[in-house]
Amino acid sequence: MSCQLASDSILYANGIYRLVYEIVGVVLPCWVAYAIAGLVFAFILVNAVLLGAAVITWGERRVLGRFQNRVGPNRWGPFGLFQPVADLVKLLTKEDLRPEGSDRVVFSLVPVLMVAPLILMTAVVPFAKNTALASLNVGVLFILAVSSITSVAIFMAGWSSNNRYAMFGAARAVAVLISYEIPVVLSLLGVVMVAASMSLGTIVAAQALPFFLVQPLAFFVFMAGMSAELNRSPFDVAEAESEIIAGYHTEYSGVRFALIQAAEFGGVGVVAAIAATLFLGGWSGPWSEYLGWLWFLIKTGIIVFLFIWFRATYPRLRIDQIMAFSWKFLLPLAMVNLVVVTLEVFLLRGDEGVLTHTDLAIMAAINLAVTAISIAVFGNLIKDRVTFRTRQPQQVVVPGVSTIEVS
Amino acid sequence: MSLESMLVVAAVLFAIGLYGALARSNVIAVLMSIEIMFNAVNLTVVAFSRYVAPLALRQEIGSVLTGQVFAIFIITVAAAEIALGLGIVFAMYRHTESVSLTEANQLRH
Amino acid sequence: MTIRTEPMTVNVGPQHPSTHGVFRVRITFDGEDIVEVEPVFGYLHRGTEKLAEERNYVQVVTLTDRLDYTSSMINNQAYCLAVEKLLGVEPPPRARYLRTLTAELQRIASHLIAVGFFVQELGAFGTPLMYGFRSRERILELFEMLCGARITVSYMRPGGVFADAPRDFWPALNRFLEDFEDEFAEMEQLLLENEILMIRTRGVSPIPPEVAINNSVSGPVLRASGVNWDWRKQEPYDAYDQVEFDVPIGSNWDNYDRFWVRIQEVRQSIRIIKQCIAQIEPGPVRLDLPLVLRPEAGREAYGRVEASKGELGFYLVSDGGISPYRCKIRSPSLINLTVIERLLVGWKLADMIVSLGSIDINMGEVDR
Amino acid sequence: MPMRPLSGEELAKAVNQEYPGVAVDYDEVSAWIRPNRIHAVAAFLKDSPAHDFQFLNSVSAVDYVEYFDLVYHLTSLRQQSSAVFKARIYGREDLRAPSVYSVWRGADFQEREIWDLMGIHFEGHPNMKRIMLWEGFEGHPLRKDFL
Amino acid sequence: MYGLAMVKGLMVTLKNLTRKPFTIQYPEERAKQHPRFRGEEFVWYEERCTGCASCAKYCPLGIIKIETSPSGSMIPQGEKYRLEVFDIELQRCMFCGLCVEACPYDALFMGSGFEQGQYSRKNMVITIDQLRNAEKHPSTWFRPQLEGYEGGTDSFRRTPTIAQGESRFSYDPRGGPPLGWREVGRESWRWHQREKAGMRLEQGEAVPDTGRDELPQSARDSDAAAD
Amino acid sequence: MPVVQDLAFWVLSVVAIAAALGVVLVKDLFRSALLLAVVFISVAGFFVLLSAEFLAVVQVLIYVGAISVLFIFGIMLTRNVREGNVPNRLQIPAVMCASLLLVGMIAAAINTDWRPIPEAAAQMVDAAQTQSVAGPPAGASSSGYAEQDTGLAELLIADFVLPFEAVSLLLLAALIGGLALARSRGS
Repeated sequence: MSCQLASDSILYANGIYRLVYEIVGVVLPCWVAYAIAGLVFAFILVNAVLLGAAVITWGERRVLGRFQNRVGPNRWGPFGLFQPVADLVKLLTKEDLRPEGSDRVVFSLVPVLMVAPLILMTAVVPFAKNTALASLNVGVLFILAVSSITSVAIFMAGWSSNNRYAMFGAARAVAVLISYEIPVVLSLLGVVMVAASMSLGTIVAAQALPFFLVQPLAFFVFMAGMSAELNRSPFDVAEAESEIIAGYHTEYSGVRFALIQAAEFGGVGVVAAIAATLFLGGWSGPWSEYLGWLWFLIKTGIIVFLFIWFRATYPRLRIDQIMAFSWKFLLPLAMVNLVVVTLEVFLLRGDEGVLTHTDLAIMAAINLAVTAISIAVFGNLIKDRVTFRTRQPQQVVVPGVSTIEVS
Repeated sequence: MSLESMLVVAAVLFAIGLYGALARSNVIAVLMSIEIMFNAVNLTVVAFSRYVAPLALRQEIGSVLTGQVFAIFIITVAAAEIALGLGIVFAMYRHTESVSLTEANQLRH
Repeated sequence: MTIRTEPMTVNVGPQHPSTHGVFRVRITFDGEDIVEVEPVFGYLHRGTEKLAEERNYVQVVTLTDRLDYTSSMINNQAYCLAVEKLLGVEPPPRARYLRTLTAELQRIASHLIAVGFFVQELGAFGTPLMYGFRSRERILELFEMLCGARITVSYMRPGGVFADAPRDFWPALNRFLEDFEDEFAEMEQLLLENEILMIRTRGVSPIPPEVAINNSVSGPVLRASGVNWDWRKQEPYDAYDQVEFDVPIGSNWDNYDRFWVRIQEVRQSIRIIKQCIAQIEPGPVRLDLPLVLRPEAGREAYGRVEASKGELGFYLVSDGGISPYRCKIRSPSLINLTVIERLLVGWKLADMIVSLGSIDINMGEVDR
Repeated sequence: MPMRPLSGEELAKAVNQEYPGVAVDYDEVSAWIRPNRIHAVAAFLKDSPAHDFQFLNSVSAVDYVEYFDLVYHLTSLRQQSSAVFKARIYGREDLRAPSVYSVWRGADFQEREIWDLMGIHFEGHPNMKRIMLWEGFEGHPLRKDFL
Repeated sequence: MYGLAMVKGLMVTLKNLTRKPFTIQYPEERAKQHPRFRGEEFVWYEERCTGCASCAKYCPLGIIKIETSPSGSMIPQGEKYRLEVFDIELQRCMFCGLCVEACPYDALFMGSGFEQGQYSRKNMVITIDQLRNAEKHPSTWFRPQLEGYEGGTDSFRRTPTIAQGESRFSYDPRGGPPLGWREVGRESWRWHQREKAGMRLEQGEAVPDTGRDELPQSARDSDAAAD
Repeated sequence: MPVVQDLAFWVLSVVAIAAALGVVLVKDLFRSALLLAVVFISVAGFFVLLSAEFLAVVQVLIYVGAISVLFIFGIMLTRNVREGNVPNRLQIPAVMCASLLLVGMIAAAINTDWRPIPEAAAQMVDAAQTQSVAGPPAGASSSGYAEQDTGLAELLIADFVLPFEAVSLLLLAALIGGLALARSRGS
């Protein structure tokens, strides 16, 4: 007895899944095969996310170390590669603390709720040709929807910890998440419009020219918005350790902390993967039939490196400035991008409704100019708002001392 | 799973929401109950759209998705309602330091 | 959305990542706005003044190392100046130059830490701090070369310094100065015009000059408030009357100016060090004083220097014995904290940390 | 331009001109004034344009067993001069002195510290609490008879 | 344009990414240690010690405990005392080196080590036996005669290592065989002359240099000339 | 797979009803807001079962991501959580009202002859609903059925353009109203 997936199933396009399903289906009933194949793929995804998180913790600490002229962790294993293992062992052996007066159930649920959306998000990302668990036709929307669950989890963490720093962190995190959702969604609309699909597989296929060239503005907005949603510098107010200790996860320790940390760094990995898929062309590249995963990994790595680089360089903005940055700078930029892309798609699209390579190149040229101009214009607009009016110098003058003053 | 079972679930949700909306004194709790009722209605609309209406509608306007369009409208209205509702709650809290409906007996403060 | 919330009181510190040691502020917040501030000290109180009454005059030098451990050379200098005033002696010129030079090196080290932590508290993840530490490390190495210790130097003695610099010191110092200018230029490039830093610090927590003076604020904080007052200029001690330098002052009185003044002072310190190297002459470095000093009974002296944090004064009273009868330490960190209420109230939580960083306190000195 | 330290004699004369009989003694560097007039003298020294001591460097207390000396180091930024005045308080128990908090805010923590460590209570200080040690600590550790 | 400084900042960090780290990996690599380093194991030469306890008196913390008894030897010079106890309570030591400064006979030196962590407080006391038996690698702190040593025995290694190749003549406390008591001290006739490091009684006896001039005569040479 | 679907349906129903009961009965207002999020998610699950994936995703995005968070924000800012969810005096009338309605609705739902479309047509509707949202999935050949159908977007801006604009206006009004309400009187 053998099982066949229906060709219109969302799982049909997934090569690995189909393979497992058909092999298991030879010996077992179809619904068991269905479950087993699903479990196999879930296993892969969970491990991809958690292992990715581990590698990113290591990589971030190493690279950050080099940015700061240090070495970074280098004791465990070659180049310190086993450092995450050591960290994990240490965290697992720690006492499991729960603050007094905390909401027991909610407090314990949070780490799971932080990790789960990430794994769900990974489900629609194609690692190579035909490897996404489900090539959902609403893939982009699905990612946005699932990632919004995180805000509830953060609120739960902040609330149940019974700690004021955690509460501050949660309020800040949620405020940031809500405000940055909008520019990110608008920037993704442009991508969806050019690719004419919300499925990530189709978007990768549509990138004859990578979209970060076609829509640099959308790429910029997406990266800025995502570093805010991930609480990465310079938008890391939610866990600004110099202000509110660790924000919403101040009270977490041991294995719960490990999970939250895994969610943070896994989040970087997942977002980098999504950005690589949406803007850098995903697995496409030379010999992508065989080396697709390599291109994908390299592109993801580039995005992760960008995140680390920003973190190494920039101080943090204040919460109200972050909000202003989102509403007064990123949102108009995203709208400009949306309008421009809409017009271009409307004008350039041929009769069969497809954008050719040349069309994309023309769009890239126009959009580059639009990006430069609009960033300059809006940058100068908010500049007046954020810079401080210089007061008339008024000082106690002591004669006979040569001084220099702030320009 | 059938249309009837779906409708029964929706009815139960609606009734729970109604009870909550009537019996709670906290404004936010009332708003939450109203959201449950909205969701129950959405469920019914989508279920009808899936099981009953599509063929007839398709002949009329060429799509099977009409029910979903209604659901989308309901979601939008619910979002607007919550934004306004919570705005009113905050305004009320600011003036009376209370979110109890029984104490909100004045149109102006 | 401005929603009035109930004020809540938060203990910031004594264990908080950015209160510069065991400093505790009890802050009442309304939302994220600060409405009330109450500093609480004493977690590091070691009774230095009492200890000084039981040590002889030279032994107290070791105590001064531990006041502001980021600028122990300058503490040594202040104390030694006070004792010399008490004794009525003058150290030999080479010792004065060596003191000036080491004090300026220490000022650079201290300001590098101050700037580094200031930016760290703005949220830069350690990078400027590490660049600061990189240069500071070189300075500490010079100190080790000079006196065998990096932090708790105990280099100076009443009547001079304990020993001349070793031969290796001078070429090493020259090389350090060469490298440091590049490294520091890099740091300036990274920070000085950074927009994020600007919008975070410009216009935040200004202290007008009259408030600063009334609150006895001193040092870079006072100068950032637009008062060009520098004890090195006003009351030159050691070799400061021999060297030329400018006093940077701020015109907006805000956090950025405090940061900027420190950056500029590092530049001026380099200038001073170079002049010292050019001017220093061979000669003795320590007066022939007995190991156990006995100043005349009834004398008193107030010796002060412009330390990296502000005016550091030692008020010594002698009763003719081998140890000071009273040793009052006027520590700049504690007194600069007087403005804390003016500095913080009305600003946000995030600004509070930065403002605290901008006055650059050191708990070893606040609590003594 | 170097600082010009005001000699004790000059200071005593100036104070006595304004408040006759308040300055009771002087030596080369400092003048002693009556402790109950500290606040008035401080306000005078700060506000009179001839002296203009806007900047209070430090407030110290010295325990001489029979009496305590309060020492005020002042600086005038505009005049580039400095001055020291002292006040002598006799006794060991229940010592009181007027606070200069309202004249120079900079005295805030220093006066609290003196109360904490030396046990001189400053009247008129809005927050006269211990600063280094905890409330309820027995005695004042910087006194000579403590331990 | 707005945002330019942020790009500049990115370039600075990128430049530093390509640099070598300035930190070193401690147990394998060690920072350069300078001869004056005030290390924690004290170096004590019993032959020079008279048991006067100047060090104990001068210690700000009073952590040196000395007990002596008359030995009956060297009566003409004024009876040498026998040291029975010479305990240094290391856990409270702050390595200020004032004991070394106080020693009039060059008998006590700072050491050069810094790795004597112990698990119990009892072990943190350096006893007289440990001091006697320890390898003697004295620090040059407050001992100028060790600093400018030129030529001499093999125990004074010429080390080009200190401060990246600058030191040509300094003795390196971390290397070479231990120093005996004859090698470290000044001549006995100068003991009471209260000439300490840097405290030259007469001008011009030795010329401290500023790095610009030729290297001056070493302390050793001036000693020889005085002889 | 009808078995799986039935199983999913029963699980979802139990979860949804239990969570909804929790929302109205639990005393801690914060927890009841969290349970409300659970209700929303299970309703999204129902949508998936009804092959309205787009709606399911929108449900999660808007209800869980925005509305629950707004509720939690509101609860946090008004700060009367522990005592918060007290019932008022209308307890008994409310129960009676709700149960009467429930009985009526269930009776209507069961007794009415809904004349559902045949099973084969229902599967085609499934496919059409899935595919007309955002085009056919990658790699799968689109069935002939969906191609004749108008997609959701076209429906919204063609047939239902008037309600669509009305809703946009409503949202704008709500936005302005919310701003006006939340703005403090002084500023």
